[in-house]
Amino acid sequence: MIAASIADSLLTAPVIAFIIALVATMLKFEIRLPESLYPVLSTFLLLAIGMKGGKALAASSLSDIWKPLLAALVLGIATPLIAYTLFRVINRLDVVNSAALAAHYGSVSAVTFTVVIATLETRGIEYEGFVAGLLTVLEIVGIVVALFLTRGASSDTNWKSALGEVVRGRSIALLVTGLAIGAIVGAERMAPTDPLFKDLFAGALTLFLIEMGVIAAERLRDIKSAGYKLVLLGILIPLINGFLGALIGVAAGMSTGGVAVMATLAGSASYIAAPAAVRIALPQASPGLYVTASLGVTFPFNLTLGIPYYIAIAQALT
Amino acid sequence: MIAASIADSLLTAPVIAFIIALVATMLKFEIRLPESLYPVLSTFLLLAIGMKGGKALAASSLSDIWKPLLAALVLGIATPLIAYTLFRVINRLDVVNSAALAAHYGSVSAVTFTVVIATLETRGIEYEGFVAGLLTVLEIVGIVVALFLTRGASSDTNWKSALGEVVRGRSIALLVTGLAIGAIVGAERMAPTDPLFKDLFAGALTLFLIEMGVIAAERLRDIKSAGYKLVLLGILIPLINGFLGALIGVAAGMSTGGVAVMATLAGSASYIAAPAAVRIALPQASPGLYVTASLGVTFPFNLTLGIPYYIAIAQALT
Amino acid sequence: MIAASIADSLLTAPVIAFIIALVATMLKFEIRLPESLYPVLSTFLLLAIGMKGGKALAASSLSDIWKPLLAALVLGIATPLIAYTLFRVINRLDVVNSAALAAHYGSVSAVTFTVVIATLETRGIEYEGFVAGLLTVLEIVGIVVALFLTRGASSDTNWKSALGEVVRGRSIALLVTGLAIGAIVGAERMAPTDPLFKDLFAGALTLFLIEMGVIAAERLRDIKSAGYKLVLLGILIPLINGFLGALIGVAAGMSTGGVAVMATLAGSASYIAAPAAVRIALPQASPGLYVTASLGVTFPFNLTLGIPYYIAIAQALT
Amino acid sequence: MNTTHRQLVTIISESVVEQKLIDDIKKCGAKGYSISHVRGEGVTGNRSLELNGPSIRLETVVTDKVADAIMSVLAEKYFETYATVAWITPTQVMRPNRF
Amino acid sequence: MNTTHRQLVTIISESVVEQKLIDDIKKCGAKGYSISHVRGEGVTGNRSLELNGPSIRLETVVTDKVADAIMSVLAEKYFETYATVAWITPTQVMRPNRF
Amino acid sequence: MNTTHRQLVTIISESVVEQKLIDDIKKCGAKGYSISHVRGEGVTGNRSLELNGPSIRLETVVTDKVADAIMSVLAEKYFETYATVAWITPTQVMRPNRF
Ligand SMILES: Nc1ncnc2c1ncn2[C@@H]1O[C@H](COP(=O)(O)O)[C@@H](O)[C@H]1O
Ligand SMILES: Nc1ncnc2c1ncn2[C@@H]1O[C@H](COP(=O)(O)O)[C@@H](O)[C@H]1O
Ligand SMILES: Nc1ncnc2c1ncn2[C@@H]1O[C@H](COP(=O)(O)O)[C@@H](O)[C@H]1O
Ligand code: NA
Ligand code: NA
Ligand code: NA
Repeated sequence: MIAASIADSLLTAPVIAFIIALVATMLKFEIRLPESLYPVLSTFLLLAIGMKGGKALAASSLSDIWKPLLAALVLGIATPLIAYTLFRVINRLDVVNSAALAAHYGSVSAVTFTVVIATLETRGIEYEGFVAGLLTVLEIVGIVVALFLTRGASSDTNWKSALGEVVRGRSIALLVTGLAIGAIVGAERMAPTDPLFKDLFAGALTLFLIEMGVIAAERLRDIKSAGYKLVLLGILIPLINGFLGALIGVAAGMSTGGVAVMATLAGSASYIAAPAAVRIALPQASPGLYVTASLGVTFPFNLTLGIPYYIAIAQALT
Repeated sequence: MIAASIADSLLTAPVIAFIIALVATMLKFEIRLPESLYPVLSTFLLLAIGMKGGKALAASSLSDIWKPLLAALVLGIATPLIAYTLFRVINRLDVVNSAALAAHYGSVSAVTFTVVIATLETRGIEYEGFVAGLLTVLEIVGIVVALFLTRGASSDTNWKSALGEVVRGRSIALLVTGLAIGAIVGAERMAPTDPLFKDLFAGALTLFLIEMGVIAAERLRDIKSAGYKLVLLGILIPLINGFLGALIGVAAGMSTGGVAVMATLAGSASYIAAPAAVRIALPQASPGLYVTASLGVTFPFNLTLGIPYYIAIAQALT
Repeated sequence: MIAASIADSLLTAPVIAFIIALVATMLKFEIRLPESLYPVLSTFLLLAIGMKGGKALAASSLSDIWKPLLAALVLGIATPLIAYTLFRVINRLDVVNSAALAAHYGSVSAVTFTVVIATLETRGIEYEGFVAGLLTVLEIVGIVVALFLTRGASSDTNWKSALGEVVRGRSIALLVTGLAIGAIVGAERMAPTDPLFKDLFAGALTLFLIEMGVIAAERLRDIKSAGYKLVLLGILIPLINGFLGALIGVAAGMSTGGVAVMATLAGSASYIAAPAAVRIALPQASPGLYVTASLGVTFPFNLTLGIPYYIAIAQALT
Repeated sequence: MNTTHRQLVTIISESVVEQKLIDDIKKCGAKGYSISHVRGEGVTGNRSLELNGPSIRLETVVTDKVADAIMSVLAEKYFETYATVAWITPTQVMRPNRF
Repeated sequence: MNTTHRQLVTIISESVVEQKLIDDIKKCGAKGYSISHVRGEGVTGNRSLELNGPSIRLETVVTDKVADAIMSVLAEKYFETYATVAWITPTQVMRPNRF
Repeated sequence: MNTTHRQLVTIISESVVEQKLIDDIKKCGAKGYSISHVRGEGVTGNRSLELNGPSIRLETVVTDKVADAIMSVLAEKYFETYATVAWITPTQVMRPNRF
């Protein structure tokens, strides 16, 4: 049954597109998308996720939301601490590099979130529509907590500009803009824009994952120099944090789909917001470690095996 | 009832997107769309408007069109003269700057046109499909008339290249290309392209207005240095020219929606074609005045309050 | 009846868009699409063609495919040899320039292929869905055969990098990626991506042909210096190769639409993959000849008169 | 290696003047040029025409005499009117007749 | 033609530091700058932040003193930490007070 | 401030030769390079391969000896065959071993 679930999750257009692009790039085929497409697609996906979440938020009451919101805050504190401890103890990394990695595992990957949403919809599993709001919260909190671990190591000015970078940065800003538009305009009056923001979503995600496959393939080449322990933790931490995410999702009374989303958020690692913030706040940390771990190991793992695993726990626990 | 009409016009996805983007940018959130998206969206919108108009033109006879066409010509002469006079008399600007501003108020904003069309469709108010043709005429005539006011001030070579800039420039060229494709191919054979040019229209406009909100916010900052009289005229001229547009639309025998469109065209100010032409023809005029007025004052005014006002007059007069 | 068929083929949005853009550009109107759009549209079209072909391939058996595949291989060898001979004998070009041109006529134009597909669908003529696979084969074989004719003239290193350029280059890579995604995911699970890759296809092709019209117009200006014999052969070779393609398609037992596609593939000339490969492998060949012939003569000819001709032969022969 | 002295003139200006500027440097005797785009800040901070695209950056390798002529044209027609900045750098080239 | 000596400082660095770098060169006294984008390779081959866009290429025409100050800041805050390369070229300008 | 003399070699060529050109300058001893895109006009006006993208603009800061070697390779393999233009500008750098 788990095998069937894995097959079900793998055999969607976005995931297959990712795998094929990854393999093709390793075989030296030139399938990089045009330079201008990457930022356009990521903008589109973030706005569209936000709008969808905004429409759902408008239809929710505070009593629906406060428990999941609290759960997200708890995860935002717990997951970077777990990651930090494991990198310190198992991988014996220094404070700064461990904190840098913790910022990535404490934050989230919006693309992984998007794929789990698409997978749930394909498989007809219901979830709380407002989870895009939780994505926004988690994206920030995890980074802040991790950077907090290194107060001594990074100068004050860097701190401030790094936090500004995250909070006002493009990915949060676009998600929040989408949330606001969706919530204010409402589902009914948004309908004329559905052919763009709703109907094209799965196709845009497929295109985007072709590019992600190319990028991940380039990162895979750096894995050797990063060491097997980094690879190990790049898989172990999602398993642990994802499980924790599922437990806390259940505790917050969420549906099966909602629990799967919480697990995915907890288990995913940021590779856009976190690297930018960490590069500013902790310039002495090695990008060779944190980008390889989050983008070269955890992202492909989540897309292929992680998501079916998160859905499977969610189904077992609810 | 006017309040309800305003709410009805404001609560559409494009207008809310504009307002949210404007506010977010003033709060220093980074929601600028990727650089490459702005020209793509504006190309798309111009072609799509043109195609729509072309299909309608193909279905119209000369007897339907000649009166509105004449009306557009009259407006193209009257509106820049009114603007010129007001800037000279009330704002006490010199000839060159007044003419530069008059070129903007004599020409039109294709985006404002697009929003009024989208609003009419949302509210189920009918309009003449061929109005995109009038847009094309008005975009040129107003600029030509205004530049004519300064024959002495600008050298001959500048004149010619400025006019060439307008007539052969991208925005007219794309509108006319769209008109021609729509008119020749016809609605029925255009159908396979509807999912792109028709169904995605509202969504693309929403995206575009996010970017316009960012741009307008940047212009708003310059308002202080421009002086309160410029702001006043940036609102007064649309009110006056819009009213005139509605009257002339009624005189031309147009429908309620058609009259609203004529009012909007007359009341809107160009911020793409006119600045480029004026920068070439009247380099001594101050962009700080004309761009701030058209983009920082009139554009946001029209999008939020102007359009409901134009529709309201149209409904009162027809 | 042929006249009606021509009108039927011409009066589609993509073809009219091409013609209008070509004429407008000659009249010095600025309708060039934004720079970033060209690579995005070509990427989209190649992936979408590939996915469509992949879905069809997944539903075909080897016994359906082997004869058309063999037919494509035969055409890949015959068409460049015919082109080479004609350029040598009629146009009296040297070995290197003749081989350079032969590479273009031996290879194919994916856009011409796309237009014939769109035309067949508009006119309700059935064709084998897996023809996108043949496109991929033909795109490579013809170039290889033509370059083979000049083994002596070009150094070994150039050879290798030119072939690598073709096989691993973007257009083959994207087609194959699309084929693989379509074949593995299958039509049913691809459905969520249909609004992007299927429904937007005709519109995207129309946009793309606006840009192609601009590019072709720029090439048309070079025709005078290229000489009337080049123009003659740029029309004669498609007529001959297209007829051969139809015959071989019939021999391979293909349907009316399939035969029309084979004729179009044989009659079309590459203007992306071939020029890049030839520029590397045969730098001494004159781009002024091969780009003018394929893009300035054969491409417009095929789009307007060639495709109705290919369909007419296919209907006569099946 | 046999190289000859030439001047590299780099000009940053508003995108609306592109065609005008190309015509003017050709009239001064420039045989070629390359254009790209930049964004930036300067003394005037004149970003008024950003809507028509970011600034252009034109570079042209020319003889001393042509460089002088170009700077004179800039001083006469561009510096006051459009947000324009320019500088000259000494360079060495092969095939001097191409510049 | 009346021109004055200035220095053109060209800096290639990671896109994440753009704002920081602009602030720093202004503090050194630069009155203007132009930015474009490049991709490339260097000694470190540090492409880690490509996801945040390609490298920036900043050029600023300044006095000798300001050029010195900028190089010092680069040495102190950028060369070790970010994938950064810089060079100085002597140039001539008109309107020297603008640089 | 302690700077060392180096040469900045700027090359404009057709986009199809990008990889080839990179390989060649590395063989000459260049330790790094930066690439951007330009459009322009020249003597040949050879725009034939625009379809494959606009021209590339490659710049590399190198020693005098490497600059010489690069110009020789250009003269031998590029100037005749591809629409190529190049110039050399004297520059000052810090960390001379990086160039
Ligand atoms: N010192 C400088 N160095 C490099 N570029 C400059 C400099 N000053 C101005 N620029 C560029 O020239 C444009 C116009 O400058 P300005 O006319 O001074 O506002 C700016 O937006 C910059 O791109
Ligand atoms: N010698 C060079 N000439 C020109 N650009 C260089 C050079 N070395 C490095 N770069 C550029 O600076 C960036 C960072 O270099 P590095 O820190 O050496 O990896 C590279 O990606 C190149 O874009
Ligand atoms: N004098 C020049 N200054 C700057 N760039 C040039 C010059 N001449 C040619 N170029 C550039 O080099 C390309 C090829 O030049 P050409 O081979 O002379 O046609 C042109 O498209 C320009 O981008
Ligand atoms: Na996480
Ligand atoms: Na107006
Ligand atoms: Na062919």
